[in-house]
Amino acid sequence: MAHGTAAVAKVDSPRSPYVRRKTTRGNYELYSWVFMRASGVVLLVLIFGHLFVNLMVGDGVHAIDFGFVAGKWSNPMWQVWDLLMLWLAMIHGTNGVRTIINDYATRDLTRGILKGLLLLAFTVVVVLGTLVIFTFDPCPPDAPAELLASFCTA
Amino acid sequence: MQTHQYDVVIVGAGGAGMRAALESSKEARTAVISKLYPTRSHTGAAQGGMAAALANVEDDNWEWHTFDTVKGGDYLVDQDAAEILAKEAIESVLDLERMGLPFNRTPEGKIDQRRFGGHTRDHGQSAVRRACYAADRTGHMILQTLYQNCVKQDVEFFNEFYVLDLITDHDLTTEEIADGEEVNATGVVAYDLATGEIHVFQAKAIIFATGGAGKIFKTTSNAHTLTGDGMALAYRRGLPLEDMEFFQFHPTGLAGLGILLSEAARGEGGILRNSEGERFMERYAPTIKDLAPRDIVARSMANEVREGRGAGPNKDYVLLDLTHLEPAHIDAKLPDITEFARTYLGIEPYTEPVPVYPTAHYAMGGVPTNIKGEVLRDGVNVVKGLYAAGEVACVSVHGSNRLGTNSLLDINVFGKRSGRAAAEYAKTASFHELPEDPTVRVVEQLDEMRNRPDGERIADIRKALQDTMDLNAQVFRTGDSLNAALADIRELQKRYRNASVQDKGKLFNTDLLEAIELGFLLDIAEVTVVAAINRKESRGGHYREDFPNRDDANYMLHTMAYRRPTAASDQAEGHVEGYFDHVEEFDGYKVVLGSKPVVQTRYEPMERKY
Amino acid sequence: MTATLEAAAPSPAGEIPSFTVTLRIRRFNPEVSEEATWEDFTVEAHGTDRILDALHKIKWDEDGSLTFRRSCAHGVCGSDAMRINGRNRLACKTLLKDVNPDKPITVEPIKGLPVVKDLVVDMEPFFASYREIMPFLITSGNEPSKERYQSPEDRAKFDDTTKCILCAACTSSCPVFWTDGQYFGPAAIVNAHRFIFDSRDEGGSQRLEILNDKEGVWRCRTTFNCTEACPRGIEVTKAIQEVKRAMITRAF
Amino acid sequence: MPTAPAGTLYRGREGMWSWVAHRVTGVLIFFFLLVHVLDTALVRVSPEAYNAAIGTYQTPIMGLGEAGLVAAIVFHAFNGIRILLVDFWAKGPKYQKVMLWVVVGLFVVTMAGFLPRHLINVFTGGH
Ligand SMILES: Cc1cc2nc3c(=O)[nH]c(=O)nc-3n(C[C@H](O)[C@H](O)[C@H](O)COP(=O)(O)OP(=O)(O)OC[C@H]3O[C@@H](n4cnc5c(N)ncnc54)[C@H](O)[C@@H]3O)c2cc1C
Ligand code: HEM
Ligand code: SF4
Ligand code: F3S
Ligand code: FES
Repeated sequence: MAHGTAAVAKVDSPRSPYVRRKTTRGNYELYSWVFMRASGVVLLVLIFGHLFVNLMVGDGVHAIDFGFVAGKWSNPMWQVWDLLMLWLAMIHGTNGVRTIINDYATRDLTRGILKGLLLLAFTVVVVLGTLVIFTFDPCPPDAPAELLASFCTA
Repeated sequence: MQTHQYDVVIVGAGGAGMRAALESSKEARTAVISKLYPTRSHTGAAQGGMAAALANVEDDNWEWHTFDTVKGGDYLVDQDAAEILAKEAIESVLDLERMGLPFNRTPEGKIDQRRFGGHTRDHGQSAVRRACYAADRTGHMILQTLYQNCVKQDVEFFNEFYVLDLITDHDLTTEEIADGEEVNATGVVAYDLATGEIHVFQAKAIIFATGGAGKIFKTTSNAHTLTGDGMALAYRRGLPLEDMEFFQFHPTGLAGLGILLSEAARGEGGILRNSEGERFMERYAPTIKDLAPRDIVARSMANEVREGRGAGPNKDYVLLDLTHLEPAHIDAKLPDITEFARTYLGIEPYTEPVPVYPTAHYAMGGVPTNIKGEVLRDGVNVVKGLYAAGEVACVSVHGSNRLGTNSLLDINVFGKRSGRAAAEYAKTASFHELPEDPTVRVVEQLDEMRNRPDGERIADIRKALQDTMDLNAQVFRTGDSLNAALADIRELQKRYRNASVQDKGKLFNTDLLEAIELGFLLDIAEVTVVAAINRKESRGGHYREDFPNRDDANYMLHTMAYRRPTAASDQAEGHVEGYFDHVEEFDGYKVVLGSKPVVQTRYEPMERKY
Repeated sequence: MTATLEAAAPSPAGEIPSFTVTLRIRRFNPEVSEEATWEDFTVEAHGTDRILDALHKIKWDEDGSLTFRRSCAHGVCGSDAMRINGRNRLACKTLLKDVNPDKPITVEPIKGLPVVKDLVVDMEPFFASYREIMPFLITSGNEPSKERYQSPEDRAKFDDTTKCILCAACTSSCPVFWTDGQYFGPAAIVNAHRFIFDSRDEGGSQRLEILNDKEGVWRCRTTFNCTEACPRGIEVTKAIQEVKRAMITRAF
Repeated sequence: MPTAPAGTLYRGREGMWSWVAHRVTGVLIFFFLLVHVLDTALVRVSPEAYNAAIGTYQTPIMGLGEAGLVAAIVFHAFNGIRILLVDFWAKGPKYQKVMLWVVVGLFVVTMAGFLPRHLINVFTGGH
């Protein structure tokens, strides 16, 4: 066109036609949203109970040692409690972190890598934690007696 | 440069443009070009309502509506058009309801209606509830609903494209064209704001729906973008403008700011008071008081102020009193406008009266069309393939003063009609050849403005124009004041030729476009004043203190203003010895006034009393 | 001219003294430089002046190249959403005296949409999301020859969301949208709400389906920035929550 | 990359800051949880190993950290309830700010109950 001016660089058309990258419909996000809330409520009870017993009753942190843990896990109620807490907290937390990754990692590759790492951490921790709770022996036979709970009378 | 080809091109995406698009895009390949995103159009600012004699809450019929429209327009209304307006009103409201418009509802679930100025039952007996509404954002809901349906129909939009020229196959400004000879509109030239690129749209049919020109005044309810583009483009290409002297001043603008407080405020029971607390409208319009037509109320207010009964420290406004209404009622029916009072003046309308003063509001005149929406090139002949609808057009349903709620109606009824007519025409017509280089004029104009090194600022000229128009061509006019305005405008036209812009770029150069728009404003102000000087009577929105009475014997005619080269003949179509043979010479062109008879069907002009 | 015409130019209620304010504006013009810069302008202002008036003063009297959108100048067209002192507002609805004119007032384009020039952003992505949620009445069957009836109570259910002027103040205030431009954003959800809760509409479940997307309503973290930013006073977050609840009711 | 002077920080209000805090506390707890499960797993290795690990929790520095963690959990939990109310209670969005102040109030009360005891345990109690 003849009406060129002093304008400097040629600039791309600023109004890009815009298309959504892809549509993903389905109830996945819905369930995860509901789960966050449901698990939150349950966790509230579980965690507060956990903290109260561990930190507030008796001597607080100083009371925690192998014996204390063993004492708790010899009771099936606490076993279920902690197991549930482990699972719920891990799923809740992992899902939360997944959201955060979605928010801040805009490139597909970064998103993928971070989510991979997250999944790995989740699996390791949950599997390990579950195994520990289930295979835990409160009175390991070869341990010094003073470290064990009082009910481990050899 | 890019070239596009469409069956129908619609210029303007306000109510009128989109209503037309909904019709034409069903039948023909349609593009809508708009300098704003459609939902930014000023139709969205309309508040009060849209008239239709639905008789949902009170006895009513379209004949009463016709009568009110004719009387409200001080009998300068073309009555055939007014009949169509009132009759098709009902269908257009129902159309909108079907498209999804969320009207307020009566307890039975029907569309609710309310009172509005000048709308009466049985030929002026008492005020009638005729305005269909959605709180005080009726225009907003119309605009949104129309846009929504355009999305549904996949209408093609070119947003932030400024149409800067109309292309016809004859040069109407210079050629003498015989009666009945075919003149065709062939396309438009547009400027893409975002890139600065020029686009040519070739079309079989073109609809102008560019809205009003309120920015020729300083105090106005109109948007910054209402600069009369469509009117000016047609006018510059030799088409006439009709009845430009009639500009409506809305009584209740926020004092000093011009932001509109809808007539609905009075429809819902608001009362105008002077500094003494007197309900002064009782003196001026004993029957319908505050709900008299706008010209009467605006004049009464201005009169109170000049007789010293204005309120405020400078006694320069009157008060709109809503304090006797229930806050809940105000919230339900008038939420937006009460918020304007709060936001902009810090006034709480529940407890304090709101300062108001007339504000320039609506151009009754515009591009003349017939009832199909076809644009006239003189008193009788049309330009083939060119249509206009909405505020830019003058089918003359509003005559010399528009009734509140009749404009939203106008854009729907005539938007629809012109859309249909254009699509219909495009089906049989073929494309017409475009000139060799259709963009020269636009490119020249833009380059000149952009490249002029250092000149006067656009804003200073615009301000001077608006000041003189407010001072000299507002509610009260005299021959002297109008001549003063004209002298100012001439001076400003000269200054404009040496004005320059600071932004020299291509990208989103709003500085440049404001300059172009000022050119439109100057031209529109010029015809407005010339036509006002010529009309030596008072009628509707045009009030001459030196000629305070209506003069049907000499002026029961529409004004038709043409812009012509100085060499052209001084006679225009409808030239009437003594009354419509006014010619005003400018540097390089002249304005020639002719006339067009008013269509009368059944209502004889009477004295207008309320 | 008659002397009485003098009165035709009213001044604002009460005489308000003028004061000076400094606007610190974020400038960007890709034709000149790839970098955005801050620029200060000082203007004279009056009590009823809005940010838009100050911007106009700058554009008209000082620097014509200052670029921003505007039209109606009273908060109904949605053209001039921008970030004023860190928050999204309409320039034409923000009085200078209400944003502490003693310190420089910062004015920036809204966040999350590509900046075209100065305060102008590319609105296409915003409108694209709006168009995706089918923002129109969907009905089937025979059209009534008169209007459809709707009770005032049914009408009231979506009244709030009909007020939207598509200004994008909400969407561009949303922390999720800033970092994830694919999020539909509150404005699109508000406009979906307007139809989902309209008793005349039959397309509700289609719209819910669309917003059930990964980038749909579940992306909202109830930060309420949208509600705070909405110049029309729409309870945006509330509308979003109503849509979420409608989806849950539908799913279970 | 052009280094443009940054835009200003968005001045969100209660809603935005509570969300930031919720997010930060959530991530904090998550990472703590990873570590916590790993150290607890030491009970499977041997009582000595576990006690050695847990011993580090009993230093004053860790004790303070633990106080922080509890604070995070308490805030996250109470604010989580607020979010739930915003989500499911029709008037929630309207009262979200009030509820945030309630959360803050409850947080202060809870911490006031917990901190003195905990800190006493950390600094004085023990073996
Ligand atoms: C504050 C206010 C309140 C009102 N209230 C009422 C009421 O209650 N009832 C009633 O009946 N009437 C009312 N009116 C009048 C009525 O709203 C208008 O007359 C009507 O909306 C005009 O519609 P339109 O489609 O002709 O123009 P607009 O809605 O103004 O649209 C003009 C369109 O043209 C485009 N355009 C302009 N120039 C160009 C160009 N050069 N190139 C490309 N595009 C261009 C614009 O982008 C815009 O899309 C009110 C008016 C105002 C100002
Ligand atoms: C104590 C009880 C808890 C409650 C009531 C609770 C509640 C919630 C709720 C309702 C959400 C959803 C927020 C939203 O969608 O905007 C959430 C998010 C989150 N929670 Fe929890 N939670 C609790 C415990 C935990 C624990 C133990 C962890 C760590 C493992 C955790 C980590 C997270 C994370 C990372 C998020 C995502 C934050 C975000 O997206 O901004 N929460 N929490
Ligand atoms: S919801 Fe409010 S902020 Fe958002 S686009 Fe609509 S009017 Fe603007
Ligand atoms: S700001 Fe965004 S996170 Fe939700 S509440 Fe509003 S959409
Ligand atoms: S200019 Fe229309 S909303 Fe501000």
